Amino acid sequence: MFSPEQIRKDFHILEEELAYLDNAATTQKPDNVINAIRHYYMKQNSNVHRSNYELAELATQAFESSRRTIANFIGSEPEELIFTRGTTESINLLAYSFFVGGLIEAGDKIAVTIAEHHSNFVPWQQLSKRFGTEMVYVDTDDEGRISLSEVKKALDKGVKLLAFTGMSNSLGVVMPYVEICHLAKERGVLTVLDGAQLVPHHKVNVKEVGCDFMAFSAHKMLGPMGIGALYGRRELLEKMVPFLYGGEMIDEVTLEDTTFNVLPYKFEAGTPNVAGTVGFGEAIRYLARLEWGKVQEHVKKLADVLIHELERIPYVEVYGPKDETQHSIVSFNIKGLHPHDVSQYLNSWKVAVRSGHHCAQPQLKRIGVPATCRASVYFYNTERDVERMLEAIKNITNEFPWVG
Amino acid sequence: MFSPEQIRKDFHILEEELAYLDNAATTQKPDNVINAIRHYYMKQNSNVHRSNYELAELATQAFESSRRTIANFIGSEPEELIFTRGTTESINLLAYSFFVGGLIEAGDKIAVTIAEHHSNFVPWQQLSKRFGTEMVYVDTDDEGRISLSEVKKALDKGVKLLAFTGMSNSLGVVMPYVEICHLAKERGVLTVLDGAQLVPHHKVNVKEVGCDFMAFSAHKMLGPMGIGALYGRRELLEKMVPFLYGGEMIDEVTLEDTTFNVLPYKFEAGTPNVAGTVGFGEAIRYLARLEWGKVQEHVKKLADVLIHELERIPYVEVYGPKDETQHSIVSFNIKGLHPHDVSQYLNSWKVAVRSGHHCAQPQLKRIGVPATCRASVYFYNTERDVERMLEAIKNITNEFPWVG
Amino acid sequence: MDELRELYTDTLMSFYLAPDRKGKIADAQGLEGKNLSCGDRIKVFLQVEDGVIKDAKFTGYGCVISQSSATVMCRMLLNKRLDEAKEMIDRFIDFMQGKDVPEELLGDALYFEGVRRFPSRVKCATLAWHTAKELIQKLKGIQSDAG
Amino acid sequence: MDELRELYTDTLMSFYLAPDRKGKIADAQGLEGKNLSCGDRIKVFLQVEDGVIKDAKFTGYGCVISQSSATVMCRMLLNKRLDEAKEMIDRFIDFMQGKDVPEELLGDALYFEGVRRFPSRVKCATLAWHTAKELIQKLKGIQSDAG
Ligand SMILES: Cc1ncc(COP(=O)(O)O)c(C=O)c1O
Ligand SMILES: Cc1ncc(COP(=O)(O)O)c(C=O)c1O
Repeated sequence: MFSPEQIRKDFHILEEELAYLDNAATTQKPDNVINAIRHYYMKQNSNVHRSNYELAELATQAFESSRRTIANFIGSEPEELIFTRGTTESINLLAYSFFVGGLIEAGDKIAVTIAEHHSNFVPWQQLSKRFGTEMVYVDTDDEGRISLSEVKKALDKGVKLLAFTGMSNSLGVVMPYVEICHLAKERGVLTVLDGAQLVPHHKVNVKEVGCDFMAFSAHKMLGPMGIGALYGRRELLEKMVPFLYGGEMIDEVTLEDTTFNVLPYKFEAGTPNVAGTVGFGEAIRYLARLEWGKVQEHVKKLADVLIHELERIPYVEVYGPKDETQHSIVSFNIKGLHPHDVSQYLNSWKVAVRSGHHCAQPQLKRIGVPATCRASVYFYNTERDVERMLEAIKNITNEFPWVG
Repeated sequence: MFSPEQIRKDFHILEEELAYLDNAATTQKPDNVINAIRHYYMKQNSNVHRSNYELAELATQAFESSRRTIANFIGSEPEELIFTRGTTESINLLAYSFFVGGLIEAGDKIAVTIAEHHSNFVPWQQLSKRFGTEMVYVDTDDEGRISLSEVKKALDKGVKLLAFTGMSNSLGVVMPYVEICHLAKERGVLTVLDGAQLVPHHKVNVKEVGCDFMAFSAHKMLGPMGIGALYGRRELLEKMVPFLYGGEMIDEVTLEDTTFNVLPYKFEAGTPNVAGTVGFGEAIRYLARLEWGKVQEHVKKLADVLIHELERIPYVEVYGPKDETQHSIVSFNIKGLHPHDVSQYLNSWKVAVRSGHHCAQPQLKRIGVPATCRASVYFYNTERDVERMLEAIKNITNEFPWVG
Repeated sequence: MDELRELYTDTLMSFYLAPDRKGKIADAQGLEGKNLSCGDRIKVFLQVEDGVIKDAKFTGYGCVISQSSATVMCRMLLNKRLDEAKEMIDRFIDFMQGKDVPEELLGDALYFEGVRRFPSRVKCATLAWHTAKELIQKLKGIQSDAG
Repeated sequence: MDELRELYTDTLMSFYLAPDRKGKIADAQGLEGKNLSCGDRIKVFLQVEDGVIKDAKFTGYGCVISQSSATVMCRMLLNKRLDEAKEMIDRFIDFMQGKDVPEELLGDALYFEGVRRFPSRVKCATLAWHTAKELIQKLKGIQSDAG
């Protein structure tokens, strides 16, 4: 049985009745994840792969077992799962490898949507400027949704690659990612799926979705900071040049040239963050034990309550869709008050939300606001969290009487 | 008073009388570091900078306070200290920024020494191939030492940049890094100092050394995995283009272009590894409390005992210098036995050493061996660790009677 | 709640609600400043005659702290010589960064004392001041070029 | 020490010390394999006539495990048909990776059972076998091209 109250006990940071509603920025970590990291450093810490003493064997096993767990969770082969520092590095890895390796050349076109997080926008834009490729932007509607016809329009301009988010972090829109991948595949367009927000909330099987690449971060799904992953289809990864160069990813180095290791190591230069992968693996094990249907229903319900109750308050404006394309993230403003003041006020109620542009300036510009407050729900949130926030918002005129 | 026996109590993983002598690969972590990471996740975990609720304030303070601690430790300004995943990423950051941003252009020359770890060798070599620059190699002598005259010879070929290690990880040679930086500066050559092995063992003040950049990794100096730093001189960092593109490092994003944040954030794209920086800061605090003179003396003495006792065993060959240019790392082979078998054998004595090419193939090729065993000492090692290893080596003929 | 009151004092609120220094000054030099952590922008205008600030205004969008602080600053800059103005600004920035500054030198800026306990908001309070400082530097350059 | 004996059995040691299959075969196809985790290389040579391995040898530098395993493999490959050889190799690799394989099918390869407990050394034991498998694949290609 899925019980948020029960689950909450695994998250000690939430003990003091904190309504933590900034989960889209980073989630809290359950005890098993924190303990796994500690256990690793107390009992298994060593460098991996290259040594054969006992600690090194333990560390290597822990490292590779995490890889298998995570690969299995998203339906990929372990060799197709590259450990990175997080979504941002995963996407930069792709962009640099494509541009520097010549898989994308001057004159090519790259499409991204205006709903992207800066991490899936700026690498393409800036390297395009440097390497002479052209950006094609897929527009959203006023709620931040992407229509398949807009995608088709962009793809039919002859783009080589489409980078898009499965779920937008500013407005919580769940994109039709399966259909988008399908359209791209029909046209031979490479797809980079930004899974940073999607994977924490939806069971994604990369083979079923049919994306070529998917990036995601551990810290947004119960795992530690500083670790994430890139999934890539094997044939493509094999064709790509490495991104970072250094130890572990080398076959042989001579003064003349260097040959590289097999997948996934070819893309994993330097001493890996073994403790990070151990925590990531534990996080995935925690998630894999949950009843996902129930979890999604619970999160959706809490976000829906927030949206609909906020909408009834005359001085609140809620952005983004209010239907089934919306999940977990609620962006809003209070008329006459800057979002920074609103989040500060909510803090005094022990409600944690974020205010700002959420690293999604093109999307906010599109909907015509410079900044919003963003409440984002995860499965350990309860009705009490949502009620606390709503009560706070209803009382905001006590502090800021001019509001409304 | 510096007492290794006392210090050892801070490292629980060493409790079971493990002679951990693979410190050049990664060091063990004291309790304060492990606890700081745990405490961070239990009490302060949140994303940094962009939010104003209480957890975010705590996390931001912890993050920036670690930066100040580490900057202070190496004598830099906090804005000149960029958090990266480790030495490998730090060096790749430089290489990509130089090449992609045009600070290094086709036809330019780049010098590296053949004593480099692959991380400070392959990025320059591979990007040189791609961008049409030329590599100049500085040779070592038969012991792995670099002479100032060899450096001068290379610099006088008109190189733009010299990348070199302060201490070699294969043979433990401490390079004359101050003098090398001086020679380079006289000639207007940029210097990249690989501090991965140096900084854990020597108090480096970047302003006194006069290097332009220095890269190092937390995990090789008591800190967690997955975090490291790049020091860069402010004027140079300001001229450079960013490396990774994403959140946090942005000033403003429009469809047309992007402007970037100030230092150090310009180079820190994506959600930072806050827990990692917290652990890194704690590690530095631990190190800063030690009496460095005593620590260095202790490490040097243990390594010297190893070298001299091993040399007396007829079937052992010790590589590298045996004088004051040598620190902490002892590379050797047993005649008639592969290093892999030696490290496996030592494991049965609870002695952990590494065997292989230590990601330094050009150096090993230069001294004419494909692989070695490497014992590397840190300050928590004791005479007992060294004696255990020596006793094991003396008894190796019991297991492998043909040796010698 | 009490904590919140320390930040949002009645005085600050009243400055926020009556931004009597808000607006452009035609023909005066202006400079825009940005707060990267929230995306806020403020533009400061200074009308200088013979090295003395004759008029000071600002435009822009921001939170209670940044807007009220801009109002207070513009009021305080009026009729100050450029070097006096710069000194006053440095004092305020020091004060907000937690340094010891004699209270009697702060004037109305003392109203922002409560903000010092909220590190993430210090940037809001100093945005206008940093911008004005840069503008003054520019104006001084122009002056000395002319002189 | 006992643990070590499980790995370095007397039989393995004797294979290592008497590498009777070491050397090149002039005119035979050879292929080099590398173990990235330690830098070892082995080159396997197979002399095939009418689809049957008439001679098998290896050269290269490596540890006790990889060298003794190469010796055992070369001995076992003698007089095998290419498809039999491939099957035998697959069986050994499966066995080393911890899968269940009937012991009676393993022959002398069973001597490497102890290595299975040392994950980092499994690669040493299978290096020659992986290399031979690739070489057989190539030789089969040539055969069918010719046929
Ligand atoms: C001299 C030297 N440089 C660079 C590195 C790479 O450091 P990291 O693997 O932490 O990126 C190492 C260690 O692996 C090293 O010893
Ligand atoms: C949709 C989306 N993409 C990318 C990112 C970047 O992830 P990270 O900061 O973990 O690299 C985020 C979150 O910050 C995000 O929400």
